[in-house]
Amino acid sequence: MSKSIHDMGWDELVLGAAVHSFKEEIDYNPSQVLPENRDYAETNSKYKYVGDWRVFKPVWNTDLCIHCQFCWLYCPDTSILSREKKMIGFDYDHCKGCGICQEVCPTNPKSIIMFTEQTEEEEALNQWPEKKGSK
Amino acid sequence: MLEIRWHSRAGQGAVTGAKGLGSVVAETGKEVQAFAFYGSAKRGASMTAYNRIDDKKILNHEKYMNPDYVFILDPGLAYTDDITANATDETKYIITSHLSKDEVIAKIPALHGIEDRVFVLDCFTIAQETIGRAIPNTPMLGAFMKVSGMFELEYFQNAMKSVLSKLPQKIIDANMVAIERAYNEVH
Amino acid sequence: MNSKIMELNKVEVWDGNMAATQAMRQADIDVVAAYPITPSTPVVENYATFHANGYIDGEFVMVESEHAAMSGCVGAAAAGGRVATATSSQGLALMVEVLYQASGMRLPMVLNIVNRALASPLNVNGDHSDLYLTRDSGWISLCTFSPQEVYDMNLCAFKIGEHMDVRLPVIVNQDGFLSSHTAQNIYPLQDKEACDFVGEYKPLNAMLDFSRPVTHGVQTEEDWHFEHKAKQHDALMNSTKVIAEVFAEFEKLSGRKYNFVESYKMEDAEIAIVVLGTTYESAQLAVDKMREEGIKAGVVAIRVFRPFPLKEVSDMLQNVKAVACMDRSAPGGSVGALYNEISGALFNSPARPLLSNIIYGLGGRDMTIGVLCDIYRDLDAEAKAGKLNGSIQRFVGVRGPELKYYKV
Amino acid sequence: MSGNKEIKNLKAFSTAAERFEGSHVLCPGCAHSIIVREILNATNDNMVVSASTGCLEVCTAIYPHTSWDTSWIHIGFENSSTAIAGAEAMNKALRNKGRIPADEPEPKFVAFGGDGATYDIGFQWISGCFERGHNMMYVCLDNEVYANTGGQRSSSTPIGASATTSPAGSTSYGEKRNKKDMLQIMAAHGAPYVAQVAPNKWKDMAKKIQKGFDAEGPVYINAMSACTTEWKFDPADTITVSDLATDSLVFPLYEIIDGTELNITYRPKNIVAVRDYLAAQPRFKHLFTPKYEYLIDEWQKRVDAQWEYLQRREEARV
Repeated sequence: MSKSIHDMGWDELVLGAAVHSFKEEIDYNPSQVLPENRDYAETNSKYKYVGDWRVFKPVWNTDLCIHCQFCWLYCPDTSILSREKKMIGFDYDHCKGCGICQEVCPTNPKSIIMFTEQTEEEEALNQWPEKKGSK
Repeated sequence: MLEIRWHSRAGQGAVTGAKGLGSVVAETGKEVQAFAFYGSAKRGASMTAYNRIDDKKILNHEKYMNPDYVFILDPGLAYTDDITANATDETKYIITSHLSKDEVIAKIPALHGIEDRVFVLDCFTIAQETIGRAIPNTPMLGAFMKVSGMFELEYFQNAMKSVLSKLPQKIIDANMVAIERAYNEVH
Repeated sequence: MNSKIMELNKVEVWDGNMAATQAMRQADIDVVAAYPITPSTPVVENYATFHANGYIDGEFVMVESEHAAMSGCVGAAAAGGRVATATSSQGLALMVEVLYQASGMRLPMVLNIVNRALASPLNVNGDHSDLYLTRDSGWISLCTFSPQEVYDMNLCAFKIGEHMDVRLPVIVNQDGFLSSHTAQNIYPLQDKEACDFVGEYKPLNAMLDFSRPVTHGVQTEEDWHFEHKAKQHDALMNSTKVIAEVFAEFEKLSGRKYNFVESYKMEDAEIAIVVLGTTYESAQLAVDKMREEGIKAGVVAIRVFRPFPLKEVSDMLQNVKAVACMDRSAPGGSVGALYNEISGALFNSPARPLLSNIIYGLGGRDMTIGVLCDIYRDLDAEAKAGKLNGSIQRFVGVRGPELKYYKV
Repeated sequence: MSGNKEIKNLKAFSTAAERFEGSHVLCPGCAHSIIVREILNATNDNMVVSASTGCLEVCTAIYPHTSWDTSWIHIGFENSSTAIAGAEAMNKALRNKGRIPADEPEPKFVAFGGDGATYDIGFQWISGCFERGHNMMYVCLDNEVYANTGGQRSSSTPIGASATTSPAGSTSYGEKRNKKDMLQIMAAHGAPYVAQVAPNKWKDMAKKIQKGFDAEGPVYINAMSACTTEWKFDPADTITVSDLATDSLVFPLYEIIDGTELNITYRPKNIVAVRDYLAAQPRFKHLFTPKYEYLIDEWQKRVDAQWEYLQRREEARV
């Protein structure tokens, strides 16, 4: 059963164009199990990539972050990874670079800033602005 | 094949009567059919209902019929409907009217010369006095039993009891009286 | 089976609507979402009455339109249970959008269509305009010619559509008034017998099965749409195997035999008409009369309108000289649908009988045995002359000058 | 663990195990998915979700992929409400018949529709579902435009907005009619709970969703969904524009319980001028000309009057 759906002819597809979210039957409620512990089906968009939509990417400055979770809350692409009440990073496969996370970040200076896609993380962190109004 | 055409006003129970007659006859092992012509007309409009009865499966779905019997459930329709349409030389007519048989026939030229095939009774008065409502369908069937000799009165009454079994006992009893009166009063 | 049983007589006198409702009651449906429309209204009313008196354990949802009725049915079927509804004419026209969704999503359910003309002008009586409206909807479509058959086909419909090799919705057609409001002898099965025949509903990709979350009704574009439509068509075409099995099983149970194509006196017929609906039974009386006149007439009727029994009907017509395809629907600028189907069936066959198209009975116009006899006499003349009498298509039973099209 | 999620604060909320996956193809910055995440994360229960044809539907269920980790269905544009009502009826039937065990927790039934599907084409279906009293939640993702098909007006498009079928031009200021008041209409159905929510006021929203889940019967949620593409603002500004919408009281946040008890649930500390809300969205830019300035004043008056009305209703409890 390892054949990819993309290699299937009409006769092999699930009837009615139904799509399953998980590979097999699950014996848990997904609201109780974190994504890393779920056995997603190939047909879950989890496995798709939209990172190439981005022109700007978010970069995270861990020194400044207060883990307020506004970026997690307002991310339209489920791309802010938070575990145990702490921000742990971005899901760059799913981030489209909208910039909401930077916009809602409350710290001064911001803990998330959008940089051009090709900017290296280290380079970005080196360019981090100073606190506004600190002088 | 025995064929019956009912002339009635919507609401007078012709369809129920035709289906009731069908149920009674089906019990005896015969094949039956009961249907009606409907338009979008409402209660009070003239309408016709039909019965077919046969020993073998009824395949005929045409509305056209050369009736053996014509029932007229409303006095007015005897004059306004074409009650002798597609009739044969043996078609019998049972007409509801408060008038005497001679008076009814005198008013309907189409019935002149076939007096022996015309039967009259006052289903409305019978129904009113027994059931309490002017619903002429069960008295008409009582009269039909007498005219056709299809079933004995008692047999028919018993059969109708099961057709009407969902009604209150009082109403069933009243219907039995109505059938018997019609059976005796038709002439 | 529903917890409350209804004791039925060996012979009941039911009209086609009651026959449909009784079969629906016995099938132990989980959800009926419905909206009334003449002449199928009594199906909905009868079902409501059964429900009100405790004879139905399932849910009865009285919705606000036919479109909502089919929408509710699709939602309920996708949730994972047995579903049915009924409609006619304009109501069917309103729900057509969702018919395609039901079949595309491969959701079994039963739709009773009590056939009626389509407006305008408005008409409540029977013709096959609505039946034809479902032609390409991807549903299995069964035809009935009497109230008894309405009952029988309803029971078969659930079993066919829900079969794991099929999983498609099924239509049961009956003629408005001529069947739906015509009470005749019915020989029903008792509740347990009927329910056991239909069998238990087996869910597949059910939304209420939370062990396997499923997405229904996706978007597909040119990259996937074709494959799914191909798969759907294949299931519909191959449903013939299951239909035949179910008909055979039903015959064992009831003694009533059903075929993809029904026929009367076709063994030695030289001329034939092909019809749908109650006309099939009336025509048998005309055939008998013709035979008395020495004319070897026969009649053929399509029982399984979809998937269309192309080969069976073609085989049936191999030995006749002239065939009239009788369409009870305004043909809308072409030959009638049945004519199209039959000519398609015969084109690749050895026999090429004369083929004409008769438009009849629109809006419930009576089709009498007399008129059927006239049609046979005309066919007989054409067969003897070896050519059609002037045109392919003609109207019968309409007042005014003769209507003929497609001169030959 | 079934039932509503306990949400004390945002940090606690952020522990939710998401059931709406990334790589859907909604526009960058789309508020729809923010709203959907907030709703799905408000409960631990299993869910049956429907969506009407629209942005949410076409972007989250493109074969062969789904972004939903719950049961989900789409039928057509007008009937997401009835689709979910059918599923709800089936749930009832299967429980009555014992085919779903009584001890299995009840799932939540949620239908989503855009304002086109809600205010226009699906209006009758929603009304039918609410009249029949199905146990379901209907969520309108209200971005005041047919965004899925490129920005045509709906009956939720407000006066003065330029949409492709009510464009501003040399002789027109765009849409001529004000949007209809869906919340009042749904409350008038006698629904146990209706509320207007906005994703930027997340706690207010989560509380209302949970109240809605707790209600017996049909619940209507009108969710303000700022549309970066059709309102024509920068995708990063979705929450900023949403803040302007709630703080200018163009989208007042309130609830109506049992058709009568109206509660205002958010009172901005500093009320923003409607002008500022309109100025943030180029769909209104033609209003900022001498010819149409008067419409901005009218807007402000209308919003003030509505706010007055809501406060009087709240006080009167009728």
